[in-house]
Amino acid sequence: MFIDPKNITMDVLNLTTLMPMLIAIGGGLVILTIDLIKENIHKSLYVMLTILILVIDLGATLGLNFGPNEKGFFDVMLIDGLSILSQILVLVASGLFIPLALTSKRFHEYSYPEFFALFLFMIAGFQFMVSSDNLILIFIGLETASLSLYTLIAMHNRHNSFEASVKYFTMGALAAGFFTMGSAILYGISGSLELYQIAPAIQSRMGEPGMMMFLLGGAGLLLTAFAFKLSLFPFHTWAPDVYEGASAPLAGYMSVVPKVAAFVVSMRIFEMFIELQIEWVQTIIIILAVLTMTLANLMALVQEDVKRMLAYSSISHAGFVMVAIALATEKANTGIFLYYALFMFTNLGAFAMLWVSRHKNRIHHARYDHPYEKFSGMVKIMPMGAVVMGLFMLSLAGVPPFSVFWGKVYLMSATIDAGHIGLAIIMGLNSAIAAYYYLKLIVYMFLREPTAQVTEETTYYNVSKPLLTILGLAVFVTVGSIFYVDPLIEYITEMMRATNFGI
Amino acid sequence: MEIGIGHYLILSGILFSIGFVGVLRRKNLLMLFFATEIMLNAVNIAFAAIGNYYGDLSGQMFAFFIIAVAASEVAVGLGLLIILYKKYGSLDLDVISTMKG
Amino acid sequence: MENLVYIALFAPFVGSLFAGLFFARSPKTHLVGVVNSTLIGIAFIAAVTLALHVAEHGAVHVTMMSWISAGDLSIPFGFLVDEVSVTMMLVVTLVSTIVHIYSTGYMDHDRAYNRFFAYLSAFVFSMMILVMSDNFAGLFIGWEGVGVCSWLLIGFWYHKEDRPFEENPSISPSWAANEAFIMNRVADLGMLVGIFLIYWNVGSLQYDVVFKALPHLADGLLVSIAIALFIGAMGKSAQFPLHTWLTDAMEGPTPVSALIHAATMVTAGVFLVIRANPLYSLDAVHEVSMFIASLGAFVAFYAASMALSARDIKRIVALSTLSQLGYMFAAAGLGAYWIALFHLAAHAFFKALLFLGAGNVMHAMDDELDIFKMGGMKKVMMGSYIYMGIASFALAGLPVMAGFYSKDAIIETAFNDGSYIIWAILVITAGMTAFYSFRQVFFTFHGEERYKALGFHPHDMYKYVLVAMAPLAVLAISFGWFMENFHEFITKNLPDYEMSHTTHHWAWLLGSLVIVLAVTGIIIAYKKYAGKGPNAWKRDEEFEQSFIYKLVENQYYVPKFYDEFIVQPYTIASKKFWEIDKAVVDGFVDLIGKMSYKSGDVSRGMQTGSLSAYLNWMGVGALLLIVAAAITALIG
Amino acid sequence: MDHILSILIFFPAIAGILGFVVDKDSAKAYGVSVAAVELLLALGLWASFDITNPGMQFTEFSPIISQFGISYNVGVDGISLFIVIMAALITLLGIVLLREDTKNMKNMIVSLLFLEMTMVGVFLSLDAIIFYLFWELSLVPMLYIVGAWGGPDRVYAAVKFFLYTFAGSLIMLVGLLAMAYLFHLESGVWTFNLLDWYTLKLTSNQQFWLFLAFFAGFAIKVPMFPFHTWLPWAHGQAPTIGSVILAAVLLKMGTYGFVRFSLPILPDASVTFTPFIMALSLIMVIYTAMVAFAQKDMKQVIAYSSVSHMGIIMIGVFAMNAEGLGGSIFLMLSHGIVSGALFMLVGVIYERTGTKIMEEFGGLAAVMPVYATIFGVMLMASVGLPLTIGFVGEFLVLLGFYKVSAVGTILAGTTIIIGSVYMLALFKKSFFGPLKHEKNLGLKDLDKRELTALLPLVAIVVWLGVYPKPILEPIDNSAKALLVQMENHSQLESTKEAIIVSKKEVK
Repeated sequence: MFIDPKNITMDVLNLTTLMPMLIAIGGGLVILTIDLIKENIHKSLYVMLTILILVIDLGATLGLNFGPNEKGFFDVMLIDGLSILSQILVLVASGLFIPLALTSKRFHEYSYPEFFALFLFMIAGFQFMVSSDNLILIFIGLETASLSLYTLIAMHNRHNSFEASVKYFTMGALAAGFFTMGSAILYGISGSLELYQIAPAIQSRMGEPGMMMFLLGGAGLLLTAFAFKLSLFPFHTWAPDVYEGASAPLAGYMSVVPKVAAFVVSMRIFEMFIELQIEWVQTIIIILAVLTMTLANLMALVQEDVKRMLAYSSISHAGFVMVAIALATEKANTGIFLYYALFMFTNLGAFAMLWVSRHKNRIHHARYDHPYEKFSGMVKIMPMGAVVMGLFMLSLAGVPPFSVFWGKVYLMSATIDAGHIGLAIIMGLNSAIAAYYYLKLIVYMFLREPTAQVTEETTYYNVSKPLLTILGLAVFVTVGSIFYVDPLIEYITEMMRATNFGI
Repeated sequence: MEIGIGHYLILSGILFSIGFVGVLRRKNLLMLFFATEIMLNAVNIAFAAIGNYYGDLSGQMFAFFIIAVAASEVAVGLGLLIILYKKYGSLDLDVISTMKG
Repeated sequence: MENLVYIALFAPFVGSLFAGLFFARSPKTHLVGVVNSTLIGIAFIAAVTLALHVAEHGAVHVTMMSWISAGDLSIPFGFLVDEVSVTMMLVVTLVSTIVHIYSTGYMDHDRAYNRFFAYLSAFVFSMMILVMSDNFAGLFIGWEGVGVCSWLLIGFWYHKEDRPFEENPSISPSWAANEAFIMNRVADLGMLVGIFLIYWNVGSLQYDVVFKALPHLADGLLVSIAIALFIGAMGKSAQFPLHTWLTDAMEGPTPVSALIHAATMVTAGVFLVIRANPLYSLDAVHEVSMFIASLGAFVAFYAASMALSARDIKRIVALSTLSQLGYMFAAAGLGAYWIALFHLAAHAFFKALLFLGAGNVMHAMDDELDIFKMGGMKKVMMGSYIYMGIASFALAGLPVMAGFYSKDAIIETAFNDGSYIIWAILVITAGMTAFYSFRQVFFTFHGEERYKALGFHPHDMYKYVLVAMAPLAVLAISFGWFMENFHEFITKNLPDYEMSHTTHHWAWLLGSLVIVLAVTGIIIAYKKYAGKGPNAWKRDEEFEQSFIYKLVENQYYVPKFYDEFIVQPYTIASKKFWEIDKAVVDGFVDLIGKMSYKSGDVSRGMQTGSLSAYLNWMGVGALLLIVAAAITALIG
Repeated sequence: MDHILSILIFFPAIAGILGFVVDKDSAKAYGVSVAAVELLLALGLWASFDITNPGMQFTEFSPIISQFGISYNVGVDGISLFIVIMAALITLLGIVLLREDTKNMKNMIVSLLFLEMTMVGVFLSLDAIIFYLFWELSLVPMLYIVGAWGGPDRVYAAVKFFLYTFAGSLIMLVGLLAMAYLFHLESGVWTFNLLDWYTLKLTSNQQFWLFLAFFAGFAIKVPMFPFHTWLPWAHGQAPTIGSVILAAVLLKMGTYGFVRFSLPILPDASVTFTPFIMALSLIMVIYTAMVAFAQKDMKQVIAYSSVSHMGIIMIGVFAMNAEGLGGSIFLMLSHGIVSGALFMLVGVIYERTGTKIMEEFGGLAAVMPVYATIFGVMLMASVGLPLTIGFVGEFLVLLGFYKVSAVGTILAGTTIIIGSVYMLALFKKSFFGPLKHEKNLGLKDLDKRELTALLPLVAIVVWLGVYPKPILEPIDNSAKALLVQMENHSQLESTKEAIIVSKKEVK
């Protein structure tokens, strides 16, 4: 229970735990204030300010004390390894995302300071979400982030963006209902909203008649909510449309950051169930994971639009990683972060490449911005661009030694260690299916002749120095992964050991 | 008859189901928002009742937060709804389906 | 002596390289012919010297270097010059030398003159390896080497077009070459199996080691080895049922037929059986040996019967070769290895002579082969007439001639062995042999000059060529006179074959019987074919329609059988397999791909774009989860 | 000489990266020089290789992902040495054979150099993950080569090749990971080091499943029946250089995998699976030889013949005796040389006439005598004529296999018959008979470039046919060592019985 409200000391309150979020929120407010003082400032200022704030935020995060029981602010904050790690991921991904605003062509959402403010609020939301095992705070963090995200998507200001935003929003609202109902059931069973208290309470009441019904029901509701966030089948339906509607960098961002946050919470909640020996949860998660990766792969096969294909592929990757949640071993948890740390650069890079070639008008296709035809013969128009995109595709397909391969290997190894050989084979075969649609893009880029519409002007349309810098960074990380995977694993494992998984 | 925790929870369950069915069946975006609000409020009842049952404040706190979040959701939701209505001239869900496949 | 061994072995090889590397692309030059003939001649001289050495001091055994060694296997390039191999070397080099010289004349007008000598010398080299090797693997090198050279030489006029089987039973040189190669490969597989058996049970492939170990092996094993090796021999020596390639091989230039398909290569099978005599003379493999003898006798008769009606001058000689090979196998099978070897040598001489003579005729007739179109050519081609006559006399086994001694000995052996059926067949065949060989001679050189009507202007071969053929003629006549010396020389190495007392007693009668039959055959042939004017030979159309004639004419329908029951089914099956490969094996793979694609297409159907559908999916998913939760909770 | 293996592996790749800078017109010269240097390095490796030592030499070890037991670990023994040399040689000659007017020459050279790195890397890796890394990476340049320079269906063929092998190798990857896990269970250490794995004793059941997993990867690469159908497609569509390298080197990765992984790590399962492998291999030998006979396209004949010959190699690998194993390794080399040369030869005529259909030719021997001669030599090597390179391996394999099954050997031995059937039919159709088309009269014989590429192969075919000892001896040593290792490592009596290192007692 809470600390006695009459005797609060600053030590117990441990306000530093709030520092990162406060920095993000404060930064957002600063940006809004600047806009109040002087209007029509060029976006580059906001971009730089945001980056600055993110750097400070990152510094604050890294400066935090952490440990399995490092609590703060009325014990609702939990700064353990998991929290630090995921905040780092969130911040780094954000840092990669923001410079993509500096395109050579003007896309008007980036000229609004509100965009950056909302972005920072969203980051704060994610940070809250991952640094707590209190269901209330998780909910608030989740909603803060989501509501900001809905708005960010809509700010792209096109037909599709509104549609995407509405779809995401509506389903998100439903998911919020499921999440709260699930929390209520857990609360009803255990009398607490703190995961570390819920776990022993459940354990002690497991034998009671009818308890299982509530327990599984609650787990089911929570699973629905997070399956939505993680875009697991059949709760994934929003994802392709939202990715398509959102701007390319934001879509890439969405394929990483919200998922990392959702995975963190899933780890906290569902691994608790699994450690409580509730096998049902494990089975259901495995089934969902397998369905997700397989069906998303199959649907990605038939896409005509690269962005939509990447959307489905992101879904499939999420399904792949979801397996780790079901395993609930240290190695699997390490694998999740390894995977996303590597996937982040590659996928953001791939979406950034789409962004580079984004044109205001749809030249190639009535509906799609990035149909495959757009990339035909790209190697002749922009050879480096084609090579870079090809590398990203190979990496996504899991061809060694590019980054995602190591994540895949690590997760598959974790799966095997846990005794799920069949599952590992399914994961392997799915990678093979996935290779087809990644290859399809490579085939278009390298093995076809350019169509009449594919010219230097259309493919290089949006390119700018910052974009190239981000791309370069992404390529570097993707290709050189073999050299840093070892320390990365070491660091993640260390962080995982400093984590409280409820039991 | 004494009204106990069970009754509250059953009420909550019924309301939640009504909201859920509403989400599934309604084709109008505004009605959809109402339905999700009903679901959230159903949860509020449950939280308040359980909190009271345990003599614990956190349930009611959750309820408060849910109210707050619901309010902001409505704010965002209505904003989107207005834009959408301007663009499409309708709030029918089936109209907004340009992206598919 | 070692150097001589290498000289004998490599002189032909040097010749082949000389012609092949330096002159392959240059226009025809007699230099090649001369140099190559000289080199083969040197090999012959070396062989003679070696023979003298062997007779005096015994075998020479050299090991040049190791070839393959892996696991426990160790195969060297080792060469053994003993009585058997030196005999073969002499025969091979002598005939080769003469054929080389002959070829300088015969191939005079051929564009690919140089290439021809490259091949021909390469053949001699391979043949030398075959006979000189001191182990089975080395033998196999030569075995395959002669196969390839034979392929090259049969197909020498590769540019000729395929003609339908009815028109030309051997279709085309390239077809015949392939047939020969492939059919030999069938037998080679048997040979290989024999080698494997020997290796895994003896641990070595060296003749001396193997032969020493043979008595310790199990009977069944010995039989298997004997059968496997003999299958190899059957291919090379064209024994039934692997015989069809030999007659088709006549598509090659005639010197080739003389050298390869009469004198040397085809006798390799006989040589193998003789070489492996320690194996074949074991009691355990008696049945196999008897089978060899019986098959030999059968082939002798079978081939002779086909020769009776053949019209193609080269086919007749080829069939007679086949028939004579049957004789050799009969002798070898009956244990009279030295007699087999003796007949082999004798046959090499007179058959080469016969072929070269036939070659002269062809050369004169612009490669016309049909003896029906010849006749009365002795006037224009006296030299060739005499040579062919001598050879035919020898072939028919008339007294004094080489064939008389060797063939008679074989027939005697059959009698002595008590294998009266074999004996009878051989005797009858002897008569047939005389008939068909003189049928050919009379058709060609006697009777009406049918060629004139067809516009041929035959002339005899170059003088020097005819002179060069003389040694063969001499040997065809006189080789038999040295039978005793040969016997003495060879039985140092080969088991002697002693005729029983009874046989000795009846020998004169047996001999006379054969002579009588042969003479009868010649007389019949003369009556029928040598006449002129009113007695001139006329085609008997009616007889040519008869079943027997047709049967023989079509080689007992064996080629047809092969075509219909092996070649065509194989072709059809191959095509079917290809279709299966594309439709089923590959189709299955594509099906997986298509199904994935299809299922992707189907499942994207859930992505209708309508928000209410999405919400329903989500709702249904949630409901399913909760129902599943409820069911799980209720069950356990 | 300390880092010669690393130099061998990465030199082509570094040169490949630098190759982007090279001028378009000198790209070929650049490629030739790099490949020549690589070949010289490989030959230098041979020169300093201790042939009496059957174990790994020039090993290098440095951990990459120590958390997970992955390390950069390379070494060479008698089995891999010559395959590496062959890979370098074939790459060099392949580049030599490239026409000056090849489009996008620079891209071609760069992809070839990368391909060379992956090939060399596969054969030198002693770490399973590094092996897998090179293994998968080799698909990429090959995909590009087939897809960019191939025939009309090149994209289909390239993608099929990629996906098929990729799918198989992912299952293999599961096997590798499971193997590492089992090793971890036993020893508490994570390692992917093959030499460590060699020491692990597994139960029959574990071996059974691991074998199947490895089989999925290797068998598709070999390619074994019925997983071979990507090969005719790939060969049919690939440009000459692609086919040459594919047939000569890439296919060997599969058989090499069996030798390096399946046999020593899973001896019991290898013996258990022998009948199964043998059955498939015999089908490969006979069935694909028959399919080859039915082809109309010259290149397809050789493509299918490759499958047939790979069947013989598989038979040798699983004969479980020194003769068979050593023979099959030798056969890998000889098949590489011979099929590489044959594909080059097909490429030569295709460049001249624009067709590969045999019936379009006929009588080529008269117009292009040198070409016909070299083709004839390679044909004879392909059908296993003694004193050519093709005989040694085939003979040893069949010899070794005889110990396992006499009937099987006779069936497998039909390769010498049906092999000559399709090859001779090919030769007859294309080279013999009258010329089919007037225009073929004007065909030019081999020029200097083509001779430079082909004559070395002819020389090797003869040299190693007559005197195979220099390479057979190290191979034999290593093959024996491998069998000894298998024997010591096996747990079942039946396995020990099946393995014959040396039959000491002669009956």
